[in-house]
Amino acid sequence: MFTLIVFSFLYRDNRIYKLVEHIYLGFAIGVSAVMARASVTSIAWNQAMRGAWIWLLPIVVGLLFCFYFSKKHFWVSRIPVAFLVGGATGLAISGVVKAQILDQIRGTITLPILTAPNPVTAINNVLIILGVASTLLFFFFSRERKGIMGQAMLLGRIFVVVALGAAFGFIVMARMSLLIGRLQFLFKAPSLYLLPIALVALLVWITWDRRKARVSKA
Amino acid sequence: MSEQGSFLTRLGKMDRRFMYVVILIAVSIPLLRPLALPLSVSPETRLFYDYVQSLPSGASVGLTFDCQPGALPELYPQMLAILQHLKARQTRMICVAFFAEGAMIAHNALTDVFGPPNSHPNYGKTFVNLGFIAGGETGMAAFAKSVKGAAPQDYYGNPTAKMEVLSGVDTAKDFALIIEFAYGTPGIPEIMRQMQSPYQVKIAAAATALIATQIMPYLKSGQMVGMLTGLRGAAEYENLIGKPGEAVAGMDAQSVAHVAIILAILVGNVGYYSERRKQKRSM
Amino acid sequence: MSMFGKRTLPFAITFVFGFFMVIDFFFSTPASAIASNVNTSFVVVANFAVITAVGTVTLMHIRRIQKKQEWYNSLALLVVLYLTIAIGWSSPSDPTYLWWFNNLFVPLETTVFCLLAFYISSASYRVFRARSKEAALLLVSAVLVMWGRAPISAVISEGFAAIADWMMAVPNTAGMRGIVIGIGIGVISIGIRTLLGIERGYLGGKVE
Amino acid sequence: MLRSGAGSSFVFLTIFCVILVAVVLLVRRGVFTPKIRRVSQLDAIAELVGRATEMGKPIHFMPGSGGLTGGDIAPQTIAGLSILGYTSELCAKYGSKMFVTIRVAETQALARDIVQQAYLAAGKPDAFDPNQIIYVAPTSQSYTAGVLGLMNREKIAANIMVGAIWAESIMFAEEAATLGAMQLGGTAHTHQLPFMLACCDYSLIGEELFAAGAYVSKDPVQLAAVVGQDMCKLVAIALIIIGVLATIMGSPSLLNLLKW
Repeated sequence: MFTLIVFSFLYRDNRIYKLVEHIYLGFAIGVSAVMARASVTSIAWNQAMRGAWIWLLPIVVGLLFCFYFSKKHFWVSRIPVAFLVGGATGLAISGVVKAQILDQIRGTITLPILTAPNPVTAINNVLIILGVASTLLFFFFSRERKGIMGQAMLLGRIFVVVALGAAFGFIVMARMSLLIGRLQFLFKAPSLYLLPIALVALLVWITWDRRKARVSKA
Repeated sequence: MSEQGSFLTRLGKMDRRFMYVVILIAVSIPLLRPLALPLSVSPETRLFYDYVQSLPSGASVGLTFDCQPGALPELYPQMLAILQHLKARQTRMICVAFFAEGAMIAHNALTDVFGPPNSHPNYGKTFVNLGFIAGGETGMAAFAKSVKGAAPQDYYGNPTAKMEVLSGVDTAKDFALIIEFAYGTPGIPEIMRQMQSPYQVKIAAAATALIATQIMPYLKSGQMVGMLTGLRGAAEYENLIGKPGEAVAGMDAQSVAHVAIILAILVGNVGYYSERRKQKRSM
Repeated sequence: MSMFGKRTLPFAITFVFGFFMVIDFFFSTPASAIASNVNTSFVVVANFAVITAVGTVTLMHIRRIQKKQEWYNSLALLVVLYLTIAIGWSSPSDPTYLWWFNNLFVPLETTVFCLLAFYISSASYRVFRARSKEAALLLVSAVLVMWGRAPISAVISEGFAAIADWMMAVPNTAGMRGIVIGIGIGVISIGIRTLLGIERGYLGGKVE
Repeated sequence: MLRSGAGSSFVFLTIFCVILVAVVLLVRRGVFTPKIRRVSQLDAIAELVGRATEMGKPIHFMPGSGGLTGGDIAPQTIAGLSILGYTSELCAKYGSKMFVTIRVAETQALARDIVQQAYLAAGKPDAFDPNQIIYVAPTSQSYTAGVLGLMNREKIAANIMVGAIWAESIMFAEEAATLGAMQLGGTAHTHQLPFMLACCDYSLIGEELFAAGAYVSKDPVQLAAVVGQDMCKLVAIALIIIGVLATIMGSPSLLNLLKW
């Protein structure tokens, strides 16, 4: 039933959708609060209760978020934020080197060219290497896009566009599966019996809406 | 001539809502009346299947349920197919989630394959649901470093320290394979950084089609042993393990939807060009 | 004190923990045992942010109810919010909560997500016009992959799937890999800017 | 003790750090001034804000739907937030309405801080309203549902979404397009980039997002880091070229180094 109400948003924003939306938001926030509580208890609280008092420390730091609501001492809430930013940044810059840079480079240079099993693979591999290098050039900020550099950047741009186009096509597939899953659910009893009723209701509403629009225009 | 022109131009300016109706109908028809189109198996799926097939019984397989309910139309059929396959292969299944909702999704999937997990005789012996570990990538790092430390209790509140299924499983190194149900972040890049590269554990991805493009390079570079792609991957896997299910049924609808969108793009372009031509002529 | 507390202290915290995580990532030191706990602490601290979420949402909707601006919507939101918390408070594997979650929350999530299918179809229709050479390129590669990946194309020729696979294996791998390496370098750059305090935008802008 | 398999990353991280810090120091000493090409997408922010102000309609800003934990998320969020600072300063200057929607709670405090500081910097601290920063909902879908509703009711004229963005991208882009809003999108999530490129008027692709904060700040020290970023890319390209040549000649030494 909610499915159909949400679908009705596609036609136009409406009151029932608004209500469902609010209920939904309430839900989602509630669920996250429940999860957060469970996680804090199982990780920190239980251990602290077992005598590992040090675990009270993150709890205290976390509680500093309460200062968000204080006009005067708002800055205190920067402390947990700074803690999170520091940790995440540290992890990010150290993890990213291998997985996102070195391994990708390694994957590129191990592509066989002279030792490729057939010429087609060799050409493909040369293309990939060219593509990676020119895409990197495309992201240069300290050079204008002119001259030979500009040509290379253009090639990079082409690779970027084609790659993203292909990705787009690929993603359409994913999105359609979602709709398919939902419809498979709708076509099963008991939702199937609700469908005609809902469709009629929707049609009535649309007709009414159109008429109202026409009247107001006139 | 002018009439045709205006028709074509109108095609280019069609209300988007009309598009919605077309898509809805296009997808519905094959669902109600399957066309039974043939389906080939893509190499990534084949790699995935072969790797699981080669696991000895009793091998520890980690399953990370990193998704939200929104991904279920694609991932749930994959989960069922993979769990059934692992069950048949008699491996250990260690389920964990780095998405809050993943723990419950794991619970649901295990329930569909084994019946209510917590009362199942083999629970804690051959499979376990460790529940949700918060913190995204940091959570992954903690889990990789110490499995039982990051999850002192399982999803149902049982202590994990002495569980049979976890005996000998201390760090990410001790897994024969980790299957990541990938949907967003934390997902494949994070698991690569926190588990694969520091601990050299084998990773297989069961991903939404969307994620698949992003993680293709990891498969090419050999960091991943296989990949299932979206609903299609699920359908192929269902065929490989000989249990065609909902995913296979959905593939026809997929075909029709793709065709509908391609047609829409063509129509849009025809409309656009006829409008442009008209503008040129009037100039 | 005020300057120190407001500016320097948060920055120092960022730097110390950032540096600590980098060192721990590369070296196993006596501090590594602590590192894993610090790691877990991030999780705990992040969870507390829920306080600001629930707090601001509650305040906002109480205000709306007071102003009688569509008070029923706001009331519904707050009731559902606190009911969910109340039911799930004892344990998230509580059966009532599970029912609540599976039968109300999950369907809503999937439904909103599948709106995507509609949006994507209208987007393809709207934006995929061959306005320029670049747009044409984007369009052609998208259509080739879409067609090749639809199982129906195999009925006509296996070749389409091969084209789609080639598109994914060669230009897509190349372009994406370039983008991924670029992002990696970008992450390092912004990360170092953050740790060294060059990029201070995240701590409340430039002025004090 | 160095962890196994981490050697190469440590060496290269050190190299990258040294390059970045060196460039920054040189600029700070005044040895040279960094020059950056124009990034038209970022210049467009002023246009977006101006147009919205003329129309008297609000601007929607989304600093991504990511938080501050997790590897490549936090940097994107930080990048998004630095653009938020710039945008809200413009908004304060022109007196345009703007609202920021938040998905992950821990960014809320930051976003509020930044917007408030921006209004202060523009000399209009009284125009700041904490209710401009709206926490919507925690999951991607509920957030989307909430923001779609908000966009519709507020009749936005501009939509800026920069940061870690998932499936929201296309829905927001489509809805905003229907409302006739101009859009700037930017993310480092490769799977969302196609939509950004196709559906938004302006898009920041991958790395451009991380350079954006420095670009809009016009601060030479920050720009220096962007120049350093380019040099790191040169190192990467050099590695690829040398590596390919070495592989052709059958020498695995570079490969082994990368594996170390």
